[in-house]
Amino acid sequence: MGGPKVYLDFTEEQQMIAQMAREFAEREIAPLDEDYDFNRPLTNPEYKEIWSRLQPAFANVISDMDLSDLDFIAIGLFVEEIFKANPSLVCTVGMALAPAGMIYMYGNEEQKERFVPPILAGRKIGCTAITEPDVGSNPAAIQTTAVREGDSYIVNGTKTWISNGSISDVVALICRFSDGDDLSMGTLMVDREESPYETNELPHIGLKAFPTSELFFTDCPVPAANRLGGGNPGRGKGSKGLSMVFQGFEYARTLLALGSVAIAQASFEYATAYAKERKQWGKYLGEHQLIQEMITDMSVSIETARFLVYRALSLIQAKKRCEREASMAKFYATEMAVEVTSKAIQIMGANGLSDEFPLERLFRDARMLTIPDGTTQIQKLIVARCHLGLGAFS
Amino acid sequence: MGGPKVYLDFTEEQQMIAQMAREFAEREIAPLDEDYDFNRPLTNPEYKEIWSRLQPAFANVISDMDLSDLDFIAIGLFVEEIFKANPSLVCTVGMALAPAGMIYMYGNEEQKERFVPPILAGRKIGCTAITEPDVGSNPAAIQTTAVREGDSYIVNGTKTWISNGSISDVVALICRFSDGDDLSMGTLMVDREESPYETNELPHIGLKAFPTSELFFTDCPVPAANRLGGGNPGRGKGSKGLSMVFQGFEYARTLLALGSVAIAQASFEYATAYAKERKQWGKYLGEHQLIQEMITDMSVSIETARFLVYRALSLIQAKKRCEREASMAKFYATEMAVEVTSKAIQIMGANGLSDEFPLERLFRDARMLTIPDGTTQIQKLIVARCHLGLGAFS
Amino acid sequence: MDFELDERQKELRREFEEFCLDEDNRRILAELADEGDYYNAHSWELFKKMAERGWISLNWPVEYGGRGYTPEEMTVFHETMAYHRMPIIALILSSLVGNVVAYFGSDALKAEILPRASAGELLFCLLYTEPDAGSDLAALTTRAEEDGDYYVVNGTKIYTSLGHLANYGLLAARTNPEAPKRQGISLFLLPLDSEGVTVSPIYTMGDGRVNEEVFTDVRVHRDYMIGEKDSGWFVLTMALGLERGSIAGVAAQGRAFLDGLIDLLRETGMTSDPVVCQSLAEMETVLEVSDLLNWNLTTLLGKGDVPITEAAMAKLYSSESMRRMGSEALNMLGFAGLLRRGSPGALLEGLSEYQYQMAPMISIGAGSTEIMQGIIARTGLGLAAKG
Amino acid sequence: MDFELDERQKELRREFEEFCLDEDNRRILAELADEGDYYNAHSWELFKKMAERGWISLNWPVEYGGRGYTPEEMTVFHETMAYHRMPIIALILSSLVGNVVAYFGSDALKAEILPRASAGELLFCLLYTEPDAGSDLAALTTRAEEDGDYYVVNGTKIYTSLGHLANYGLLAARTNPEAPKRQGISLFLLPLDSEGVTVSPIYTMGDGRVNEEVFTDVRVHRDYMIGEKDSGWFVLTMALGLERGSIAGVAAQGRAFLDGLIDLLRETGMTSDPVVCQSLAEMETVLEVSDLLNWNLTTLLGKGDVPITEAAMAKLYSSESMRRMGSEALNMLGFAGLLRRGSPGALLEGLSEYQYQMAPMISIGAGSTEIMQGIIARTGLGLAAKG
Repeated sequence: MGGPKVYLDFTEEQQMIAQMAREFAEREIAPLDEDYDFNRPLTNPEYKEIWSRLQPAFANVISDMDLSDLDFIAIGLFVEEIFKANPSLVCTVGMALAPAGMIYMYGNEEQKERFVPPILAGRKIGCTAITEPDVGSNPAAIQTTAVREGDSYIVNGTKTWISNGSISDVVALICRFSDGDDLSMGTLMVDREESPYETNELPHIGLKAFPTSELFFTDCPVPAANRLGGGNPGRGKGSKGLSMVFQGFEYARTLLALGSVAIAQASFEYATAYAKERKQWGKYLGEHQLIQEMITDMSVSIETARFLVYRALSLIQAKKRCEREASMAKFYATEMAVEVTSKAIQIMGANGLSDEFPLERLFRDARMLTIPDGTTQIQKLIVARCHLGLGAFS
Repeated sequence: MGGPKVYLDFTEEQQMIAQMAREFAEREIAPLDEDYDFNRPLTNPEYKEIWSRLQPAFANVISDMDLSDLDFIAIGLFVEEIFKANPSLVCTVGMALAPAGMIYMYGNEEQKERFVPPILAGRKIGCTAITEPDVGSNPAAIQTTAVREGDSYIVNGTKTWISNGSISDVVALICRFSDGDDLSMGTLMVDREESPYETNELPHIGLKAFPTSELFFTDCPVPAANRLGGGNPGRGKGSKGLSMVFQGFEYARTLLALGSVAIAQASFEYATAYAKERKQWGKYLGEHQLIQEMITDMSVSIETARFLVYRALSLIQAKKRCEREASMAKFYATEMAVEVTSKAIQIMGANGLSDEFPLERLFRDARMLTIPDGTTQIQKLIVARCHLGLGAFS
Repeated sequence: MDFELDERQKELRREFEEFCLDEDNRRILAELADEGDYYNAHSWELFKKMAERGWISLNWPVEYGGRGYTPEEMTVFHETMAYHRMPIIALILSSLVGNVVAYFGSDALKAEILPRASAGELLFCLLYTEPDAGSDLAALTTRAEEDGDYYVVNGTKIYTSLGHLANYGLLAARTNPEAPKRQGISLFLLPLDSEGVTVSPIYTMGDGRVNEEVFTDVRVHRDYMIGEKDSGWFVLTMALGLERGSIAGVAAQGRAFLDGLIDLLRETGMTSDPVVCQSLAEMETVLEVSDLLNWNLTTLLGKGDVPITEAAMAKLYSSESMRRMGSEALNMLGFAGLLRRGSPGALLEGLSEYQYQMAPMISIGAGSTEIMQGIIARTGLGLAAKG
Repeated sequence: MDFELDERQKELRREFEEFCLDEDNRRILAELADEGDYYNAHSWELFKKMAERGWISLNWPVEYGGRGYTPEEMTVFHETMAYHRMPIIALILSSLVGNVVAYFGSDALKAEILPRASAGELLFCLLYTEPDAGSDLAALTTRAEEDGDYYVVNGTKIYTSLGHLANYGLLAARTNPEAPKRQGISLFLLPLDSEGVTVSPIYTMGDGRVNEEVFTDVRVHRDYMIGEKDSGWFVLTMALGLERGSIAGVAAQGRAFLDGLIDLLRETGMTSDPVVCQSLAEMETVLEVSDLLNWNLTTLLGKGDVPITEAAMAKLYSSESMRRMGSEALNMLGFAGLLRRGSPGALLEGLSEYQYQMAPMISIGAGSTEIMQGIIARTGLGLAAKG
């Protein structure tokens, strides 16, 4: 009792943005299905081609949003709508652009000038590399090193489960610096052209167009000027690196939860329309009580997850920490989407399994989101820890 | 694959026993509801009165069972049927008689003669005391002591959650002996008349007629001759005490699972009959798909739990250990009964909550069985440990 | 998007909390709890005190002595009372009946009822449910036959909270057996001391008392009719709407239970068990979701919407959450969790045992889970009527 | 009560296992798995080897070259094959169609089909499901109109396993559109090289291939009719009964998956996590229950019963168990569990990723969970037809 309250009381402006996003998705994203195969990882040139098609319309929509006062609720509504149209693609675009945001927040003027425009224009595909093979998602234990040598850092290490890794042109690399007295953790922008690295694609169950890769850095030289938010070298012990990552997690988890809501909503809409059109045993599917029960459960589940997501977004909007709320939204919404897409398949029977209908893809896509940035079990431990005020991990 | 297989292929003789038990329950147990209040703990005189009413008919049924070759399957069928009629009473009777079985198996001739006939005749109410306040159900950590002084043991300690404790005349007390070199654990038969002890009743959520109590022993003298299976004093280090208790657990867990099946079955039968008789929104409840789904789920749950129970019983029958199978049956069946009785209430609506219908009682009774002899969580760890071949507790 | 109580709401909460934490009131509460029934509990002493503060008529129209509280403020009231387990069933019923009388009653009835109701001098009960009608209110068979200025009532109502204490019952009876099921029903505020009324107890899970009322040729004056003849269904629907704000109480009680449970688990060191932590995180989350649903509902009520689907969702979700919480808690607590209040070793003052039994009552009372599913399917999703 | 395999059954299991563990066969299996589709996989090489051993006709009547295996022995066969993930869909279909032909086929058809089918020279598919009929077989609209000694078939069938490889399809078509729905259906064994048959692929979850068959004026001789005209529903029901023994394969595949999962968790030290242990115990238990249901079913089949309810229960329970297992396993395994066979770091040879997708297929194929619930409600519990 007495916790923060939120209700889905979107402003007219926010609702307008949702409407624009819906139209954008219908007009620009949906037709891409005819020209591209989203059942395998996009290639670097394909991405650039698609982005060049989408970018003008996207810029147009974006220009209507007042970015001077970033409205995370509006962004949420926007993402939810476009996510429904093509989850794989939106993930790919989102992760490609993400490093621009990081540079925008933590970079210096020169870095912003060098990296942000090509990323936003889609001339360079970005990715963010945190996870390592033996470390999982715990950023404090990262082992990739950047050792200072003259004007460069020499990078060594392996990253895995890196979204967009194989098609990336530039990596926001979370690593451990060794730079005189400064042994802090932070972020280094690695441009593949000047600092070559190897990648390897990892085929997975869902979001198949969205590349997931291993990254290998072997004595890879990166200009020292590419270090983000380094401030005054040698004084960076308490650098912002780690807290940058943690706050990034909160936002990332909320976005994963939002994506799950969108996937569930898409499957719900499809299955409900199907149930209203299709007859079995002499009446419409939607007239059968069992089907009604499934649909009702689905709608309650989606709606409740959406509340958790927008509550977390409203805290982000208010510049408050939301570790607990983001973790809650993450595990609740991602598990919800697994259940809801599964029920949607059940409603459609064998048609639910066929790749001529979108549900089997949504079911596989939903499953992808329960894992990254901490599994369900880990999110629950975070929630418990926040509430108990003690370390469930210790 | 390749594990032990069982199927519910009862012999004609076993089926006959089930039929006799059903008739016995209808003719002898059901009418007791008119004369006794089973919503509060039975008193010692009430129990004796009831048992003197039941005993002749019971002896009659039992005499038709061939006890020379104890058939645990038949006993299971018998218990399942009478349990359905009055779970509290059957628990009370069962626990009152249980010490007789222990003495029968592990006692010497003199002990059998002294204790078994009065217990079976209902002149003495038995109870078995294992659990202690700070120890839970782990028999290896028992702290109640019996120190040898001349021809007696002096007993000190507290037992809790003891079934029938408050109405007991004789206790099978699991304690730690201190008898010269012999520091083993074992069982002492304590007769309340010659060795007075105090008790305290603990009111609880279900099985309300079935007493549950604390027992207090303060310098309580007990004849040394009352020690069970002591063999040659001073040589008893490897005494059978602990293994007696563990094998007892397997049987006890299976019986708790069986009781859960009976409770669930009773609630299922009642709710199904109700659904076939009662109309709502213009048709019989049982014609509504949602109600059908609940009833179907209930039947599958009960049936599957029954399989697990009789499989464990068949292993006991074959004199095999069944730690894994008993724990599996225990957690599956007790949780099943909680779910099934809850659904039964849901089918009956407000009538399910009224004490004028049996379902609210069955719901509360079902809940009692998830806890004793190890909670659901503990049973699962036992199953995992058995399967993994390693200590999940360590 | 809003996410804090505003200053006035916080101020109100402090006022309500002060009452709940008052030492004397805590003592009365503890005595009441010792009697066993939280769910339908009534304390005249606490009820009078609440009446003195004007809490019975908080959301009545101002012209009838109400304070015109907004839905948001009512939610703050219900959350606070429920969190501290104040017995407010009598208050809810008085408030509800008072509102119905204020909107639909005759002037004579208003004069007879409203001042005494808001002063806490009267108790009311709802005479809706019948043995053979259950959740299907439209199927009710209690008759009220016109006889001059009077109606003659015959029939039986069951599962009535406070029926044995109430002065008046809000009665739904069939006044036109020829009309389609929903169109022949009228509402009365029946004085329960009328000749021909027999009240007998029914005990429910958790040893709460509800009642059965049998009406044999009970004569009630037409002034006691609420609204027009045969318009009962409409008034009932409106009355059900007035109950919606109290749904928030369910989650608040759950929150109080969870807070107590966590303190207990922390004391016993069980919070280091990851299995327990997983379970606590789930409880925490379903409560949070319930809160969000309740506040969404409250906001819509505040805008003057008729949020039928949202209310059904909040009711369904909160009550299912309670069921899970009660059950999970017992699994954690072992045998001691099963002990009744008053037993040596009972945990959380017996609440763990009680919470578990309360869950099915909440799930079935005021529209069962299945009914709520039906409402969402029809109203929210446009699916055909349940068949 | 019985609870061990008898000596002959153990002997059979050894024989079947030997085949599954044969090095050459493992190699073929691995190559097949690399192609991606376990569920509808077919290997001519393994199929021929099985045929040589007489496994296609294990439970055919002896007079047609069958070995007259009992249901118990068939269950041992299916469990063993499934545990080792041998592709036996072709075998199941050949065995089923062979039995149907043996019982109901014309002499000409028996002579044409049975020797070659048991020798593993033919493949079959089932042409039941239609785009607009789904699970409701009685609603099928494919027509077969009499024309002299021939029938002329028009219509579409979908979701046909092996349809692109099969020589014959067991076709259900409407021969009497006037009769009540279930009474106007006949069965044919349609040669798929007939003129007017078009087969096209449909890909399902897990990249398995099923097919759509369109029939345009396909002429089939009356000798290819199975059973009497318009008696198709009866034959279909019998044929469904013959499939029941293979339900045991589901749990056996689950068992193989769990065994592999536990080995993996043990290697990584995760079995010391109590949350993981709880989950493993649940998986272990649902598998055990599936086994018990399967063996109960088998026993009843062995006694000559028609255990419709028991079969529905076994199907429903096994497939729901698979769903839970697949999902729980992914929660334990993290990202690596999502990787496909062939990807660096994929776990359990990609089975964790595959198992999860297979679950809905099992749950929907051969009668969905909802259909099974309906069968239990009607046949087992005497509740009215689903409405």
